[in-house]
Amino acid sequence: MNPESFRFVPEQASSIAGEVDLLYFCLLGFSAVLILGIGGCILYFAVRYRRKPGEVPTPKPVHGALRLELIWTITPLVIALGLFGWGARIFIQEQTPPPDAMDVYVVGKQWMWKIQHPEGKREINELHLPLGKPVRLILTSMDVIHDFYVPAFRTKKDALPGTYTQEWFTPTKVGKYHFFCSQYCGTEHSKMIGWVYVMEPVRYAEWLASGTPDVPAAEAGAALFHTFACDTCHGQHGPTLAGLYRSNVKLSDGTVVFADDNYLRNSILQPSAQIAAGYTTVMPAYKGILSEEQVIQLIAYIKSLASAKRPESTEVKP
Amino acid sequence: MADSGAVLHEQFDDLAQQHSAVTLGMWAFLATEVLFFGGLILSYVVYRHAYPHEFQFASHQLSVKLGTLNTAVLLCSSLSMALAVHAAQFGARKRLVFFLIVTMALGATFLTIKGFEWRTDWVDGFVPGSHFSFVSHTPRVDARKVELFFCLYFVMTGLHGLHMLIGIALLGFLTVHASRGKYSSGNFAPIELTGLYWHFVDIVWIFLFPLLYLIGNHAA
Amino acid sequence: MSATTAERVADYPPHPGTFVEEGYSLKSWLLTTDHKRIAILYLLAITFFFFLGGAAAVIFRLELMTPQADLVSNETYNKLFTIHGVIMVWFFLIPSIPAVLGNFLVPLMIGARDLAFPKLNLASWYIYMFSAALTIASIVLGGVDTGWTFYTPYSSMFSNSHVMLAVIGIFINGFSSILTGLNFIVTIHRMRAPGLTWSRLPLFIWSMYATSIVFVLATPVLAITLTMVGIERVFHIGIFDPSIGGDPLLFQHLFWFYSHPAVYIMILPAMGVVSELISCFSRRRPFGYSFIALSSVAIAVLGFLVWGHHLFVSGQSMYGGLVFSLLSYLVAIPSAIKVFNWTATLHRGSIAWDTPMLYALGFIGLFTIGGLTGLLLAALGIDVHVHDTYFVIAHFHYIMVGGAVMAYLGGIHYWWPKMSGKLYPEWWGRFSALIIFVGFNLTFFPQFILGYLGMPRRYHEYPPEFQIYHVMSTAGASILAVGYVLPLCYLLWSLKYGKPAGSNPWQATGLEWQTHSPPKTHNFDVTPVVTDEAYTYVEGKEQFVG
Amino acid sequence: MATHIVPLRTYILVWVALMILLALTVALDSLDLGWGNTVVAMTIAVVKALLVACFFMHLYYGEKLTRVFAAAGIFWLFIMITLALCDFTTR
Ligand code: HEA
Ligand code: HEA
Ligand code: HEC
Ligand code: CUA
Ligand SMILES: [Cu+2]
Repeated sequence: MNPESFRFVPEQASSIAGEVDLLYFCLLGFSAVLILGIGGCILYFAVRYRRKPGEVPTPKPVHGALRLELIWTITPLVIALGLFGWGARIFIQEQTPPPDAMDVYVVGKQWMWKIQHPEGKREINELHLPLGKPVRLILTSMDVIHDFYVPAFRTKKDALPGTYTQEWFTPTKVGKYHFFCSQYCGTEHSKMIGWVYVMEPVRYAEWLASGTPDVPAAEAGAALFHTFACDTCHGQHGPTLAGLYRSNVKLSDGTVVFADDNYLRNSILQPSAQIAAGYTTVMPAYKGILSEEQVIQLIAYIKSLASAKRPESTEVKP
Repeated sequence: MADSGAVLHEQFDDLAQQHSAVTLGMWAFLATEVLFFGGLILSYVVYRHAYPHEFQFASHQLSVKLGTLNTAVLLCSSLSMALAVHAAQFGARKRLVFFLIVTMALGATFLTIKGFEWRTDWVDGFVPGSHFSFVSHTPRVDARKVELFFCLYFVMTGLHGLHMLIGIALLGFLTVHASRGKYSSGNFAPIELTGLYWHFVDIVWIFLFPLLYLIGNHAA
Repeated sequence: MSATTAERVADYPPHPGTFVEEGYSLKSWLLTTDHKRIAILYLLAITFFFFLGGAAAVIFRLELMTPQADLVSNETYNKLFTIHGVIMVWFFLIPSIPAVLGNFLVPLMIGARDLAFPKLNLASWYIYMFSAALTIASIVLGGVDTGWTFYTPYSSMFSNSHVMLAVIGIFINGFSSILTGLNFIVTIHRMRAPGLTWSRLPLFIWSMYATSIVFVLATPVLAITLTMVGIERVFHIGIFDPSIGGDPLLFQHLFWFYSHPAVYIMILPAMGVVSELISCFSRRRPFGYSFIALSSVAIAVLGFLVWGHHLFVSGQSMYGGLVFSLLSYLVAIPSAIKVFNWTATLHRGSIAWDTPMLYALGFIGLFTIGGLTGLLLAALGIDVHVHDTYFVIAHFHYIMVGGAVMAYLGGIHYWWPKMSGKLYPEWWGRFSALIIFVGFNLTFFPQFILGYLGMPRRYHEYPPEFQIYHVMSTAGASILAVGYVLPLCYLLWSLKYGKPAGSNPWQATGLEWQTHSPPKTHNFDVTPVVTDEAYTYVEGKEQFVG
Repeated sequence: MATHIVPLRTYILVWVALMILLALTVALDSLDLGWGNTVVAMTIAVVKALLVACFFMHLYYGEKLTRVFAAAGIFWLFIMITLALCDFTTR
C-alpha cells in the first residue's frame, strides 16, 4: 500500500478549502480536548474510586451544585454559538457566487453528468476548468435528485429535477480531482463519478479550441430562438429580452422578481406562471418541447443579450 | 359516584383513576391525529404559498354551497353527539340511542353530500391522474398546479372521510350496546371517548372548509 | 397528582408464581396482557432483527473490502444498506429500549400492576409483528433499494423495487410506536404508586416520558408522509411529483420532521438507562438529578426544531440553513448537561466494574464522540463538504451503535437478573464488553477519515485510494460481530445454568428491585408506598431481599 | 365519575354561535379583502374550533393536563409550519 493512501485530508484545490479545513481542525481540536477531558475523568474516577472487593461502602450522597450546573450549561452555549457563527460565515460565502463567475451548466441524469460550457464545449463525466477563475455551476436533473460533489473543492450541491440550483468555487491548484454524485440516485449511483481537470488558463483555452469546433452555447441558443420561432414575438409584440437577465422584472400582479436563471427557465417552460407587466399570456409553454440542453442554450443566449440594458431595469447583485 | 356497570380493570386502583387514564389516553391520541393531518396542512401551506393563483382558481371550482351545507351538517352532528353524551351522563337510554342515531345519520349525510361533490369533480375531469382533463384558459393558471391542488384536496377530504367512516362505525357499535342497556350514568366512558373523537373530526373539517373552499373573493 | 394518591380500593391477592410460571403454553404467551411477558415477546423479535440487520451489514462490509464490485451486484448492495437501515432503525433501535426495557420496567419502577392499557400493549406487539412481516416480505420478494430515507422522486417514481410493501410496513410500524408512547404517557401520569412524585421518579422513567412525547407527536408525520409516497406510487401522481409543480424538498422536510426527533427516540431511552447504571454502580444519587431529568424533556422538545440540518445542501434556502444550524447547536446543550452530570456522579463514588457499568462508561465516551461530531456536521461550512459521506455514517454509528446499542446491552445485563432470575457469567460479560468496544472503534473510527477525504455514502464501488480505511472498518466489523454473538450465547446459557439472582443482586434502590426476580404477575405483593426519592443509597440501609 | 355535566342550554348556545360563525365566514368570503380573506377565514375557524373543543369536548371544564395535551398538538403543528416556511418563503 503506498503512503498516499494514508491521507487524512483531501487536497486543497479551491479558495474555500483552506477555510473549511481550518474550522474542521479547530473543531477537531476542541472535540479532542473535551473527549480526552471527559474520558480522562471517567477513567481516573473509575480507577481511583473503584470499589474494593467484598465491601459495599456507600459514599456521601451528593446533591449537585447549581454553580457548576450553570457553568457547564452556559460555557457550552457560548462556545456553540461561536461555532455556529464560524460555520455560518463560511456557508454564506459558499452560497453567494461572485457576479463575474463563469457559468457552467451541469445536468445530472441516471447515471451520468452532462456538462455544457458557455463556449459550447460539452463533456460527459468530465469537467475542465481554468485555474483561478470563479466558476458557478448551474445544476439541474432530468430525473431524480443527484448531487455534484468535489471533495478537493470542499463543496457540493443537490441537482433537483425541475429547477436550477447553484454551486460555486474558485479552483486554486492545477490537477485532476474526483467528483462524485453524492445523493443516492439508484442502481449505478456509485458509477456517477468523474474528474475535474483544473488547468492553466492557456491550457484551458487550448482545450476549448481543441477537437471539433463548437458552437458557443449562446449562438446555439440564438439559432434555437429562431427555430422555435421565439423571434416572431420577442422584438415585436413580446417583451424584449435584452438586458433582462439579472434585472428586476415587474410582473402583472405588481410584484417585482429578480430575473435569475430560474426565472428565465420558468418563463420559457411555463410562461403563464409569471407574466411581465403590460403583457398577456400569449406565449406558449415550452415544457416537454424543449430539452434541458436546449433550455440551457436559450438561457445562454438571453444572457448574452444582457449587455444591452433595459431602461426600466436596475442592476442588483444576486 | 360509580353506581353500576363499570368494570374496573385489574391494573387500576379505582374507577376515578381508570376514567382519568382513558380520557388522557384519548387526548394524547388526538394530539397524534393533529400531526397526522398536520403533514397535509403543511403541504397545503407550502403549495398555496408557491402557487396562489392556481389555488385560488381551483378552489373556486368547488361548490361553496355544498361545502357550507356540509359544514352545517357536521356542526349539527357535533351538537347531537354532545347531547348523546349528556343523555349518557344521566343514564337516559332512549335519549342516548336517539342522539347516537341522529349523529350517525348526520355523518352519513355528510359523506353522501361529499360523495356527490366528488362525483362532480370526476365528471368535470378534476380528479388527478390520467383522468385529469382540465385545460387552463385563464391567465396565470397552470393546469398542472390545479392538479396539484386537487391532489391535496382529495387526500385531505378522503382522509377526513375515512375518519368519518370510522366514527360512524364506532357510533353504530355504541348504538347497539346502548340499546341493550350496556351504559349507565356511572359507565359511559366509551360514549364520551367516541364523542371526543367525533368532535375532533368535526374540528378538522372546520379547518379544511376555509382552506379548501374559501380562498377569498368568490363574488369577483 | 390527585389520582395516584387517592385511596387504593383493594390490593389484589398476590399471585402465587412468577410471571414466567403463569403459563408455558404458546397461547399463554401470545394472548398475554402482562407487560413483562410482552416485553419478552419484544425482546425475542428485536434480537432477531438486530442480527438480521447486522447480517446485512456484514455482507456489505465484506463487499467494501475491495474497491471493485466483487461480492454482490450494485442492485443487491443498494438493497442491503436499505434493509440494514430500515431494520436497524424501525425494527430494532426505536423499539429496543422502550418496548423491551420500558415495557418491563415502567410499571415496576412506578409501583403499578401493569401499564394503563395492557390490551393496547399487546396490540402494539402484534402491529409491530405484522408490520415486520410486511417488511420481511418486501425483502424476500426482492428487496427495496431506496435507502432508509425514501427520498422522492426516486422512491415514488423511479425505483423498481418493492417500495410499496416496505412503506406500508413502516407505516403500520408507526402505530405500534404511537400506541406504546401513548400507553407510557398515560401510565406515568396516572398510575404512580402513592408518594411517587415527579421529583422522586427514576431517571429512566423521565427519559421514557420524554421519548413518548416524541413517539406521539412525531410518528404521525412519518405516517402521512409515507402515505403520500404510497399514493404517488400507485396513482403515478401525487403532491411530491415535480411534473405538477411538486417540490422534492417538501418530502425531505416532512421526513426529517419525523426522523430527526426519531434519533432522539433512540438516544433518550439510552440516556435513561445510563443514568440508572451510573447511579447504581457508583452507589449514589446522580449528580444534578433534576438537571438530568429536565434535560430529557428539553431534548425531546428542542429535537423538533432542528430537522433542517439534514437539508443544508439540498437546495433549501440559505436562511433556512442558518436557522436550522443555530437551533442544532442549541439542542446540543441538554446533552452536554447530561454528560457532565454523569461524570460528576462518578467523582468520589464507589465504582464497581460490573459488566453493565462497563457498557455505561463506554456509552459516555462514544456518545460524546458521536455528539461532538454532530457539532461538526451542524457547522454549515463543514457539512457542505461532509454531507452524505462516511463522516455522517461514522457520526450516527457512534451515537446509535456506540451509544444506544451499548446502553441497551448495558440495560439488558443490568436487568437480566430481574427478568430471568438468573445471573450471567460475569467474566464473559466483561470480556465481550471489551471486544465490542474495541471492534466498534476499529469499525467506525476510520470512517470519519474516509468521510472527510470525500468517500460518499451508499457507494458500492469506490476509488482505490479509500481502500485502506475500508479494510480497517471491515476488520473491525468482524470483531464486532463476535462481540455481539457472545452475549447472545452466555445469556441464553445462564437461563439454564446461571446462579439464582435473588431479588436485588446489585443492591440497587429502585422499586423494581423491591420485588421478586422474576416478578410475579402483578409485580408487587403489596402496593409500595414511596416515602423517599429514588437513589437513596444510605449507609447500612438494608436493601430488600425477598 | 369525574365528568362535568354541561347544561343543555350551553350546548344549544354554542351550536347557535357555530352556525352564525359559519354564515359569517361564508358571507365575508365574498368580499374582496385580499390577504384579509385568509386571515378572517382562519380566525373564524379558530374560534369555531375553540368553541367545539371547550364546550362540546369539555376542555373548559376539564383538568389542566388535558388542556396541555390539546395545546401540544397545535403547538407542534405550529412549529412544523413555521420552521418549514423559514425555508420555503426565502428560496
Ligand atoms: C441516536 C441518534 C442520533 C443522535 C442522538 C444525533 C445527535 C446529533 N446529530 Fe445526528 N444524525 C443521526 C443520528 C443521531 N444524531 C443520523 C441517523 C443521521 C444521518 C441520517 C441519514 O442521513 O441517513 C444524522 C445526521 C446528522 C446531521 C446531518 C448530516 C448530513 O447528512 O449532512 C447533522 C447536522 O447537523 C447532525 C447533527 C447532530 C447533532 C448536533 C446532534 C446533537 O444532539 C448531539 C449532542 C451531543 C453532544 C454535543 C455531545 C455531548 C456534549 C458535550 C461533551 C459538551 C460540549 C458541547 C458543546 C460545546 C455544545 N446529525
Ligand atoms: C440502529 C442502527 C444501526 C446499527 C446498530 C448499525 C450497525 C452497523 N452498521 Fe449501519 N447503518 C444504519 C444504522 C445502524 N447500523 C443506518 C440507518 C444506515 C443508513 C442506511 C442508508 O444509507 O439508507 C447505516 C449504514 C451503514 C453503512 C453505510 C452503507 C453505505 O452507505 O453504503 C455501513 C458501512 O459500513 C454500516 C455498517 C454497520 C456495521 C458494521 C454495524 C455493526 O454494528 C453491526 C453489528 C452486528 C452484527 C455484525 C451482527 C452479528 C451477527 C452475525 C454476524 C451473525 C449473523 C447470524 C445470523 C444471521 C443468525 N451501516
Ligand atoms: C406567441 C408569442 C411568443 C413566443 C412564440 C414566445 N414568446 Fe416569450 N413571451 C411572449 C410574451 C407576450 C411575453 C410576456 C408575458 C410573459 O411574461 O409571459 C413573453 C415572455 C418571455 C420571457 C420573460 C420576459 C420578461 O420580461 O419577464 C422570456 C424569458 C421569454 N418569453 C422567452 C421566450 C423564448 C426562449 C421563446 C422561444 C422558445 C419564446 N419566449 C417564445 C410571447 C412569446
Ligand atoms: Cu446520481 Cu447519485
Ligand atoms: Cu438530525
